[in-house]
Amino acid sequence: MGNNVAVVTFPGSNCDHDTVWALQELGAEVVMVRHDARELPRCDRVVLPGGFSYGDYLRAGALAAHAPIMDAVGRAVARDAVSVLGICNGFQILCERGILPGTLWSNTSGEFLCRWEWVEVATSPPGWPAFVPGMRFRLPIAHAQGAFRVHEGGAAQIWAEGGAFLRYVDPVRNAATGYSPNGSVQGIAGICRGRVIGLMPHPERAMSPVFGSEDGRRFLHLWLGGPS
Amino acid sequence: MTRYPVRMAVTLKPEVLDPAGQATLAVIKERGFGMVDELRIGKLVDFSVQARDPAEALEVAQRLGREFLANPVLERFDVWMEEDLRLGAGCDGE
Amino acid sequence: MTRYPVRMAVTLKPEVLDPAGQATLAVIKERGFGMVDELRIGKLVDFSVQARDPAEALEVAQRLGREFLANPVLERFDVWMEEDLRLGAGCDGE
Amino acid sequence: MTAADVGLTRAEAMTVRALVGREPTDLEWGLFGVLWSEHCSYKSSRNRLRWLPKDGAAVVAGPGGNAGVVRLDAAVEVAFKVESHNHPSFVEPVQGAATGVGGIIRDVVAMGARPVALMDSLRFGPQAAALREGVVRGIGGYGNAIGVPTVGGEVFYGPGYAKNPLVNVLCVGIRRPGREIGARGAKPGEEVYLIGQPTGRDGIHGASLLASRDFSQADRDMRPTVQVGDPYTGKLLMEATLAAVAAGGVSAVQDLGAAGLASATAELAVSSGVGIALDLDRVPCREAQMSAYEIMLSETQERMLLVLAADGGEDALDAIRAWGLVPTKIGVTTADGQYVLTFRGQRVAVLEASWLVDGCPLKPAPSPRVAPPLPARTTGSVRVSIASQELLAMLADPDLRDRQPIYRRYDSMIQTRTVWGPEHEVAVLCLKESTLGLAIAVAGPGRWAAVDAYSGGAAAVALAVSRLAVQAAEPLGLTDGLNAGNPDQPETLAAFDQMILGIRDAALALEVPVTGGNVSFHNETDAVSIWPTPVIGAVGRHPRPERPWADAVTRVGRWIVLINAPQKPTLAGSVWEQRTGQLTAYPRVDLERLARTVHWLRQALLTDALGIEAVRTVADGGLWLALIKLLGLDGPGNLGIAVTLSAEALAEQLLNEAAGQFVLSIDDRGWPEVSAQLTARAIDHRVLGQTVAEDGLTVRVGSGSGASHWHWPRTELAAAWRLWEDK
Ligand SMILES: Nc1ncnc2c1ncn2[C@@H]1O[C@H](COP(=O)(O)OP(=O)(O)O)[C@@H](O)[C@H]1O
Ligand SMILES: [Mg+2]
Repeated sequence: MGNNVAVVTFPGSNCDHDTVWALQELGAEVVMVRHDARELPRCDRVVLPGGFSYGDYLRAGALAAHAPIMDAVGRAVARDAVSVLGICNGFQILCERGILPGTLWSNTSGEFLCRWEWVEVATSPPGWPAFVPGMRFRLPIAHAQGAFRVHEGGAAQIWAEGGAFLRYVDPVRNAATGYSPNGSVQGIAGICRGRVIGLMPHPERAMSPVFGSEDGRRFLHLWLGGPS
Repeated sequence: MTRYPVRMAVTLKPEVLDPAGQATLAVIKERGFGMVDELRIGKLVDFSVQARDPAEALEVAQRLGREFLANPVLERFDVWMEEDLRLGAGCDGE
Repeated sequence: MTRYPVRMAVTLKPEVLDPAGQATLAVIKERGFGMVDELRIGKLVDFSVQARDPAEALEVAQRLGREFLANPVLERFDVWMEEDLRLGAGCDGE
Repeated sequence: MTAADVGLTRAEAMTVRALVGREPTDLEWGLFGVLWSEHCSYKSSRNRLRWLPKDGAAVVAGPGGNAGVVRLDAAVEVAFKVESHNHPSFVEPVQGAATGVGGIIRDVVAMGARPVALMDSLRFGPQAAALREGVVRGIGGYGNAIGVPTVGGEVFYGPGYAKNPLVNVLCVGIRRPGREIGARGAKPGEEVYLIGQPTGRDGIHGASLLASRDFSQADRDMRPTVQVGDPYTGKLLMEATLAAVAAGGVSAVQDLGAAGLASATAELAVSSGVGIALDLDRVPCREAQMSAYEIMLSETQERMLLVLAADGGEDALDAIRAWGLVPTKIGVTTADGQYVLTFRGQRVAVLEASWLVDGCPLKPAPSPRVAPPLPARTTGSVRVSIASQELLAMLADPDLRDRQPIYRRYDSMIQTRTVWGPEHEVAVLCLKESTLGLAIAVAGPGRWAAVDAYSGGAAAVALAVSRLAVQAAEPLGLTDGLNAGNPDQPETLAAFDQMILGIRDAALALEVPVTGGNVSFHNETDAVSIWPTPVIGAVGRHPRPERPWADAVTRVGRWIVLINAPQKPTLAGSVWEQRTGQLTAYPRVDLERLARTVHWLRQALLTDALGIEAVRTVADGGLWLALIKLLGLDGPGNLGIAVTLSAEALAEQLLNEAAGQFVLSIDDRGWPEVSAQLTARAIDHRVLGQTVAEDGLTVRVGSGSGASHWHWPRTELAAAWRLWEDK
């Protein structure tokens, strides 16, 4: 698979340029796509970046999920034609669209939360053996609605289907499971289904030790198919 | 003492800007809901009050609205008690 | 064509936990509202629908609820049309 | 409608009549009312602000525009300004603070600059949790959503702020040279466009009149409809404006803030030296049946005024539409300097723009502009004994405790420029556009200005510039948010003057221009006034942002050195003194020595051979808190700091807050040279102790038989300082 990546800008997206920059740092060919485009450009991968699409009014991601570009993304996913990565708001949009299961609800604190967290690969996503279970990344989170929630019994199903990709861990207290900064069910920080991945933390903000960690670079490198 | 269910609607005063309603309306109009208009988003708070009689429960609810649930600068609130409640043409959202 | 006012209540499904409601309840109980309980917070969306008749307006509203206004994973919605609406024991919040 | 209804004094009303030469219409009275309000006209302060130095090598645009602009290097210019939203935040904390953030962001955007950082400086009364939570939610809610990181700020408490909280926000933006825009470039015969949110009835007389009067119960009942912040539209507006400017054909930009369209159009006309003719029927309105008065005075947020060349503005208009906004032409610029409003086919106002903007009689400034004499000391040299428990209790003081519960609700990292964010005393940003970076700091405890406003003004500048110096950053410019009580009270105005003089003297001594700022008077409720409060924002040129200097120790065996300790330390103006309930005059900073010190420090940090490992300022909480922060509460367990102090005036040594002091950790090889350089420059310095292999902070007091010894492990210090941890 090549590394032509389309990054979608919705009105109110605000991590789009950070994401483009991060992907270019890693050598990807990046094109930016508008929310009202009816077709995806020729590309191997799509990134839905973070931000506050449509102000996150109504519910985070709810309005963007209906943008014309999401029809195109939905069709491409159905044909298994692209890999999709939703970061933060992008993850929320994928859930609202129904491309990923569950939904992202208000943090338990009721407040926006911006801080560094550790996440751990719980299950390798299909097609990305380089994300080895147990692998850890230190990444920032920055969201008000990041509590992953599902309907009753949904969590077990996600684990059973191999969709529980990333979970929060607390390496200091080293709690085995269940740590969650925001109220996510079973501490889930990211999930996958087919070639679609969504996660709340921001790898594009952790591209260099200057910014606190380069684990985001490592994460995106692996997502782009690079060797571990 | 009886437990009275109460429903409170907290809505923005009519002259106050509702950015969420505005943005939502703009999107849904574009997506096939051109017939929808004047959309505004408020809050709905359901709770129960332990009280001697409906009048006392209502008074508690109104105090709660004034002191906590509604922001008097921007919002107004309306309270319904059991006997006012009628089931709407509901749907489970699935 | 007539313009029908609609009110939609979007609430968490009964089995779904409501952390925001719980947090609010804890605070108000501390502040002298010990008699209040079972508090849950939902959304209220008011809008108008241009339609031929109430049935058509209702159908539009329900489609809107399903497609946009309620999150099917956690929420349900109920719709009221004009004839259902009764003024609650309101208060201006001041 | 009378002149009094719009807040004009009798004398001002007479001036209006004399200017206009007839009885003005209601609408015209309204325009004079808002534009001659304290908030818009700066009538009490304008002549005094002239005292501030505004020129410097790096200055591109000084005061007078929407924001000051300084040059970072050949590729980057920096626009920055502080703005207050004090009164609105008291009426409605969430929306008041949010719209304050939106307002200052638009000021920076109106200079053609992309906002890259925010800082917030907050003041509250003692029991203000609910208000504070609302303000923090408002600031985060707007900044996070619009995508501008909040990289720092400060929060202090004082009784005078109980009914007069202060919400001052600093915004910093960057632009390429050659992209300058602003209110000055309009030429006659161009087209005036309004973009953004449709105009509603919100905030009529809001920021302008509300912020121009004391805040009594009566005013609260008159409160106008509060404006609601809409960061989503704010984001579209920001992008659309920047895209329009980049597309070309835009000759002037002015944001709409206080006094809405009235102020924006009149100021733009006067700045550009043109007349303006508006057709109010074209203004898109949110509500039906709005009057001309309401349209002109509405303070609906998220609007921007653009002037486009009569031909050639098409690209700009397309750029705006691409962001989903509909540009509306509402008028034209003219050659005659006239300010003409038409509504429903009638000319409803015919004035000269300059009457509105420059016609208001200004308060004359006093002439003797020297530093005021030292106020009499009421206490200050009292020797206080101190116990370990009291020192720990100090850490939990609301003025000193950990700010994480606040700043973790702000996105401090978005835009991926933040090298150092809110957990540090100075923010460091690296720019993709330059190898140089930005250092940004705010300072200004009201406590320091409470008794001697001159001293407090000077010290705020001293601290802000010192904070840049710990990153070897050269200050490019200052922005000053001046907050005070009722300017019609002679004492208030006198203190205000002294505050400005303090800022002036420090800015001159440290050779930094003041390129803009804000004045907020009438922070006075029920006859209780705030302390005069100078909020100083400083922007500096960081030489190597990808490698900031540490502000905490990392190795055993380094010397811990204190620079510029006062000869006779005093607790005057300190948190300790505030806790005792009796504030006295904060000591005057030796500005000349500080200038030498920051100059030396910038050079010394760049000389690796001097071995300076970590450095920070001594400020609120004195040496005590500075040592704890230098230790770093999350540092390794096999590292600590041990210092020895003399037994005499121990509390004063530990807790004095005299500005201009620094603590450093220095390695063995560099120390002799550092010491020699400091001695040569007559900068006081002393070794306090060393970094050691034992966790925590150790303080030995005195020597010989009377010596005592304190030790606090990190966990104990952290538990006291991080009061929030288990909540
Ligand atoms: N304390 C001050 N020091 C220096 N300049 C100031 C100060 N206060 C206001 N100014 C300048 O006066 C002008 C008008 O300020 P202001 O009315 O606050 O602008 P706006 O409301 O448009 O944001 C600005 O250029 C500002 O920088
Ligand atoms: Mg301005």
